[in-house]
Amino acid sequence: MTTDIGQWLGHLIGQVEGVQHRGRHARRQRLDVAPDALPALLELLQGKGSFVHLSAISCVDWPEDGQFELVYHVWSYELKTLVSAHIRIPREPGRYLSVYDIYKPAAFFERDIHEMYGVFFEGSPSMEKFILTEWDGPPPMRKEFDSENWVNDHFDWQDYHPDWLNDIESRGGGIAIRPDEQRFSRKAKHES
Amino acid sequence: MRAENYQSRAQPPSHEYELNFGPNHPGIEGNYALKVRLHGDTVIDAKADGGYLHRGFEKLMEQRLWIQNIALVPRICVPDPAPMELAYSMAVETLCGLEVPARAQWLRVLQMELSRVAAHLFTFGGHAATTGMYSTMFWGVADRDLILDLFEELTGGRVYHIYNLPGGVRRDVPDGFLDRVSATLDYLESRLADYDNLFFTNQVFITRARGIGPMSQQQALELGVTGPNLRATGLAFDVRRDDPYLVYDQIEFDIPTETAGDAWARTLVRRAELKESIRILRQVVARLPGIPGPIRAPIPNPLAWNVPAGEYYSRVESSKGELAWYVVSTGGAKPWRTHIRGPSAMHAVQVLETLVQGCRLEDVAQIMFSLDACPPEVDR
Amino acid sequence: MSDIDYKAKGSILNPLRTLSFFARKPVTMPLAPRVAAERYRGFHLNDWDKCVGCSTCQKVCDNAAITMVRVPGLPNDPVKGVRDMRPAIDYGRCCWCALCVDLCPTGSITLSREYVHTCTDDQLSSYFILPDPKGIHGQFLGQGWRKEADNDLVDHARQAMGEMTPAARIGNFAEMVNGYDRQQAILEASRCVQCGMCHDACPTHMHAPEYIRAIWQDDVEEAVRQIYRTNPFAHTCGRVCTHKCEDACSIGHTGEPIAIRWLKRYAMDSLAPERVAAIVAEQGKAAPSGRRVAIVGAGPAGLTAAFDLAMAGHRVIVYEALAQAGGMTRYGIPDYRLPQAMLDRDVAVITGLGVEIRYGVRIGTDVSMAELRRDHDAVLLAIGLQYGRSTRIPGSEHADVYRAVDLLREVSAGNPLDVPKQVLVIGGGNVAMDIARSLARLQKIRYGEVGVTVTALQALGEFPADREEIVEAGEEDIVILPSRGPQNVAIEDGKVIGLRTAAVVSLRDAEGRFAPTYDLDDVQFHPGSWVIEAIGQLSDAEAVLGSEVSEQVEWRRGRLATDANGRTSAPWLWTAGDVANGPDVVHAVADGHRVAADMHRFLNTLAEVMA
Amino acid sequence: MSEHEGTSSGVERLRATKTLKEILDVATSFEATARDFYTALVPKVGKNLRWLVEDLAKEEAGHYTLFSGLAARPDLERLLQAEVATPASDRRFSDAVLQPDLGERPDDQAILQYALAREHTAMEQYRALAENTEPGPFKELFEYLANEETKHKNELERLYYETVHSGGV
Repeated sequence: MTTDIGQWLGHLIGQVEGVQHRGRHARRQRLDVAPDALPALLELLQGKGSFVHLSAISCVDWPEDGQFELVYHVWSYELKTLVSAHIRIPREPGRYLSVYDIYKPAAFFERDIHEMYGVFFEGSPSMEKFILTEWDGPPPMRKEFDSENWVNDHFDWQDYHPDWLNDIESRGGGIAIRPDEQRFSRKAKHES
Repeated sequence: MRAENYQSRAQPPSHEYELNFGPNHPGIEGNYALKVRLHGDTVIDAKADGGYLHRGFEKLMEQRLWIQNIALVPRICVPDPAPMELAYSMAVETLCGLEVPARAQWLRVLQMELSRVAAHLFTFGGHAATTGMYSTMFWGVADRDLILDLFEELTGGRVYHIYNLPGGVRRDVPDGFLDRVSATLDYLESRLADYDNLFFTNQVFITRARGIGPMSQQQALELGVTGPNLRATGLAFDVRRDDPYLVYDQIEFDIPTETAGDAWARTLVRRAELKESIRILRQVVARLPGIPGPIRAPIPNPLAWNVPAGEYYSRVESSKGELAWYVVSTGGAKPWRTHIRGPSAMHAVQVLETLVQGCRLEDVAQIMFSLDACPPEVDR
Repeated sequence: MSDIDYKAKGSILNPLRTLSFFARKPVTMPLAPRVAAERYRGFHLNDWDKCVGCSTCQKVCDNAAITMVRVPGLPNDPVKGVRDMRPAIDYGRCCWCALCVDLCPTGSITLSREYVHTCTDDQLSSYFILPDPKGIHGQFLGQGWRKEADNDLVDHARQAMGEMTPAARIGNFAEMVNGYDRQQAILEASRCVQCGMCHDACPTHMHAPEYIRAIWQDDVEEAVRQIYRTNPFAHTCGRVCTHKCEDACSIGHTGEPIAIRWLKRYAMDSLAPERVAAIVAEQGKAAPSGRRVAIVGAGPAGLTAAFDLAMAGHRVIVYEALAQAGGMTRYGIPDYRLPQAMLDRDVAVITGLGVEIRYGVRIGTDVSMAELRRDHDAVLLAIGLQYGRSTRIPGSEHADVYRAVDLLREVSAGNPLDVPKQVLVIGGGNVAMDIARSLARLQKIRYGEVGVTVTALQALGEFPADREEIVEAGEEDIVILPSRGPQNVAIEDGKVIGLRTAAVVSLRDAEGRFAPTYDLDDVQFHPGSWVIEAIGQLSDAEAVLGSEVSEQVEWRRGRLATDANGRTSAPWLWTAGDVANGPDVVHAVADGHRVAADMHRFLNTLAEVMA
Repeated sequence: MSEHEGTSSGVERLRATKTLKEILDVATSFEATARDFYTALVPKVGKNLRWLVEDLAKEEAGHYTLFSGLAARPDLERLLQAEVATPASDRRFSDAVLQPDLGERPDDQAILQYALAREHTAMEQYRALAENTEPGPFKELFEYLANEETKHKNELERLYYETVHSGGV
C-alpha cells in the first residue's frame, strides 16, 4: 500500500460535512459522522472509494448517554483498508435508516440489531425476528437486561447429593461457599 | 423450535408447498433450519431460520472477565474453533498494546493451519455426504481425528483448544511434537490421491456439483461473500495476505482461486487450500525450532485485568471466510461490547437464500455444504 | 489455478480404485480406554496437602462450576493461611478451560488424562465431584494439564520498593522506605487474587481484599474507607505493621506475597488529611450518650477504643503520662521507620472526633484510679509495657547499662544522648534492632562511624525481629552475634568496658519451651562502653491501679484477669493492648476494638437503667 | 541475691562426714525456711505477683511435710545414724537455710532468681547425697528429691525466661 490512506481518505470525506477522522494504522480508519450524513458517506465510500464490502454493522449500547452507537465496517479490496464509520442515535425511539440500498448484507445485520437492541431500520427488507422467535421480553442485548438474573429466576441449580457430601455433612462439614457467591466476573464492576 | 413456529410464511396456492429443511441436528431443539417453498421439486423461495444451538455469546461475553472469554469463543464454531480465539485475542492485544512474542505467533499459525486442514476435511465429508457419498465423509472425519490428536497433545483439548491468551499462547510444543506433525502431514498428502479418486475426480460428484448454486463475482461482492466462496468466483482475496496478521507475511503460500463460482468450484478451492495449509505447516515445522521464546507476553492477573478503553475490529481468515471481532472496552475488567462477524452468518442466510432460488430440492443440502456454513455461528 | 483438471481426470471409474482398500489390513483399535495426552484437560485432581482452600479457583471459574466445601478434620489456621475448605466441581457446568489450574496459587489443582464420564439419570450426583489426588473415577492415570512456567498465571513478583541506600540512611533519621507511586501501587494491587486469607489472618480483620481492589481500581478514597472500617492507625500500620496478612497471603505459596502493608501506606499517603477526616466522618457519629469514659494510655489500643467509643457517642478522655500520643508507636519506633508526623495524622483523626487527650497526667501518681472511677462510667487501662526488663547479670546495675525502651523514648523525644563510640545491645527482637539502628545513626552523626554489636540468645533464623530489620541492621554496619548468652558486664575503674557472653548450646527444652543452656567453655568478651538490654518489657499496671484497686481485682499469673472482652473482675474496668495481649500495633488495635465494643454494650445498659 | 558472705554458721559444719540424721535435720529446716520465707512474702508483694509466691510456698511446704514424716518414723531410726561423706555443696545448702533479704517489695524477676538459686543448690545437694549414700531407702529418697528439685528448677527456669524475655518486641 503506497497510497497515503489518511490523506486520501481525508480528501474524500471532505465532501461530507462534519466527519471526524482518526486512523489507528493504515488498515484501520475510524470516521465519526452525524447520523444524517452517514448514507451519503457510505455511498461516497462505496462509489468513489471502492469500499464495496460491508464487513459488519455493530451496535453498541450506551445507556448512560441515552444512545446507541452504530458502526459500519466497510472494506476496500483495492485500497486494503477497513473504514469504520461511527454514528450515535438516540436510544429512544431507536430508529434509523436502512443502508440496504447501498449494501445488501446490511439486511442481515440490521435485522439482528433490531432483534437484539430494538433499533428499527426504516427501509430494511425484513425486521422480523430471526432467532428470538419465542421471546417476548425486552431486546436482550440492551444493557439493562440482565441475562444472568433472568436465568436465575427461571432455572434451578442442580441439586446434587453425592455420597461424599452426605458423609462430610454427617461429620459437621458441608458446602461453605456456593459458586454464585464468589463468581468473580459477577463481582467485577464496570468502570467507565 | 416449537410447533407453533412452524407456521407457513404465507397462504400458498395449492401447487406450492413449504418444507422445513432441517433443523440439521435432529437431537437439538431449536436449531438452524431453512424454510423452503417449493413448486414441485423446484425451490421458489427460501428463508433461513435461526435457532438456539448456542445462545447469546455476545451477551455472555459482556459478563465475563477478558480472559474468561477465551474459554467461550471457540464454542461459536465447532469445526474451526481456533480462529475465534485468535481474533478475539488479537483485539484484546491491540487494545492493551501487548506485543505478542514471535514464537507465539508461529505457534498460532501452527494452530490456525491445523484447524483449517481439519475444517476442510470435515467440509469435504459433509459436502460429499449431501451427494450420497458417505465413504468420503467417513474418511474425512477419520483423518480429521489425526489433527485432533495433535491438538490434544499441543493444547490439551481436541476441539476447544482454549490455547490462546491475549498476549500469546498457553503452552509450547511438547517434545517430538513437530515430528508427529510432519508425519501427519506426510500421511495427509499421501491420502490426497485417495480423496481424488473417491471424490474430487469422481465423475458422479463432478456431474452433481458443477453448475450448482453458481455465483458471479459481482453477485458475491454484493452479498458480502468471503473466504473460499469468494475465491471460487475468481477474486484472490484472503485476509492473511491482504490484511495480514501473525507472521503470514513471512510465509510463502498461494491463494487458490476458481472462476466458476459453483459448488464444484468452491470445493476445488478448499482442496487446493488444504495443500497450501500443508505447505504453510511445513514451513512452521522447519522454522519453529529456530524461533526463540517466550510464548507469551507478561499479562496481568486475570482477576485484575482492566483493558484500556478503546475499540478494535480484528479480522482473520477462517476456513469459512472473513471472521472479525469488534471489541469495545470502557477500561473495565470485562468487555463493554463484543460483536462477532462470522462468515457463516452471511453465507447461511442471505447468500444461501439467494443461491437456492430455482434449484432443485435435492441440491439444497449440497449448496448449503458447499458454502461451508456453520449453524452455531449463525445462532451464536 | 487448480492443480487437477476435472475435464482431463474426471472419471466414473476413479472411485473404483478405492476398492483396493479391501485388500488392506483393517485398522483395529483395542476397546480398552486409552490414556489421554500428557496435557489433556480431563477431570480435576487436587493435592489436598498442597491445597489451602483459598478459593481462587472458584473466583476465576467462568461457569460457577466450583463450590467450596468445608471438610472437617483438615487443618484450619487463619494465621498460616490455611482453610479447611476444598473445591468441588460441578461437571454440569465446567467447561474444561483449566484457568483454575493456571491461576491456582499453590499449584494443587491439575487435570487428569481421562476422556469420559457418563451415568444414568439416577446417578446425576456423580457429576458433582470433590477432587482428590485420585480423581473422579478413583483411578489415577497420571496428571494431564498442570501448571508449568508457561501457563502459570499467578503474578509472582512483587513491585520492588524503593528505599534509601544504607550509606544514605545511616547518617540521619529520615524515613528510609520511599513508598509506592501510583503506578507501582496499581500494579502491586493487581496481583491480588482476593482470597481473603489476609483478612482472616489479620488480628483486626482488616478488609484488605477490598482496599487492595479499590487501589487497583485507582479509587484511593474507597481504599481509605475500607481501611478505616477496622483500623484508625492506618498510617502507622501502613509502615510498621507486623503484617500477619502477608504471611498468610496465598500468593506467597509460590511467589512473593502481596505487599499489603505498603499498599495500605500508599492509600493513606495518597489522600490529604482533610479527605481522610471527611471519609471517617461519613460513617456518622452517634448522638451524645451522656456517658463518660476514661482511657489510661494514648497508645494504639487506648486510642482505637477512644475512636470507637467517640463514634458511639460517648465522651472520651484519654490520660497520657507522656507529652505526646502514640505510646510505643511514638516512643518505641524510630523515625526512620515511622515518622512522627505520620503518627500525628492518625492521632489527629481521632482527636478530630472529639476525643480529649490530657497529656502529662500519670494515673496512680497525679490522679488516683479511685478518682478516675468516680468521675467516669467506665475506665480502660491501656498502658502498654513501658519498662524494660534487665538481665540482672553481674554488673547490670551499672549506670551505663540501659534498658532499650528508656533510650528509645529519649531518642524519640529528641533529647540529646551522650552515645559512646562502641555500644553493646542484648536482644534479638525488633526493639533490639530499633535501638541498635538508632544508636548507630547517632554514632554516625557524631563520630562518622558505627560501633554497635548486638548479641542475642537465638540463632539468626530464630530472631524474633523481622527479617528485613536484621538485614537492614547488617547493611548499616551493625555487628550481629547470634547464639550468645550474656554472662556479666565487665567493669573496670567504675566504668563499663564490655560484655562477656557464653555460647548458647540449646535454646529450648524438649517441650519446645524457651530455656537456654550455655557452654561456659566458650566465653567471649565484647568491648563497649554502654550495654543496652532489650530482652523484654513489663508494665506497671499494679502501680497505676494503686494497691486498693489492685487488691480488689483478680489477677491471673501476673496479668489482670479478664474475660474474653478485656473486662476485669471490676465491672467498671477494662484492659487492652500490650499490657493485656502483646505485642504489636495491629494486635493493640484489634484489642481496642474488642474492648470498646464491650464497653459500649455496658454503657448502653447503664443508659437503660438510668432511663 | 543468693550471695550471703560472712555468715558465721558455716565453720562447725565443715566436717568430712555427717550422719544422715544431721543432714535430714538441715534439709528439713531448709525447706521450712523456704516455706516460711515465701509465706511471709505473700502480703509484701503486689497482688499481681502473689500467685508466684504462693505456688513456691506450697511446693516447699510439701517437702517439709515429707521430711518431718521421715524423721518421725521409728523403723528408719537406725539408718539415720549412718555416716555419709559431706557433699561439696553442703556449705551453700546450709547457708540457704537462712532467709535472704529481697527488699521490701521484690519484683517477679528477683523472686524467681532467688527461687532458682535455691532449687539449684538443693538439686546439687540431694544428687551428691544420693551418690554418697549406701543403697537403701535413703539413697532412693535422695534420688527422688534430686529429681524433684531438678524438675522444679527447670520449670522455674522456663518461667523465668518467659517472664523476663517477653518475646519479640
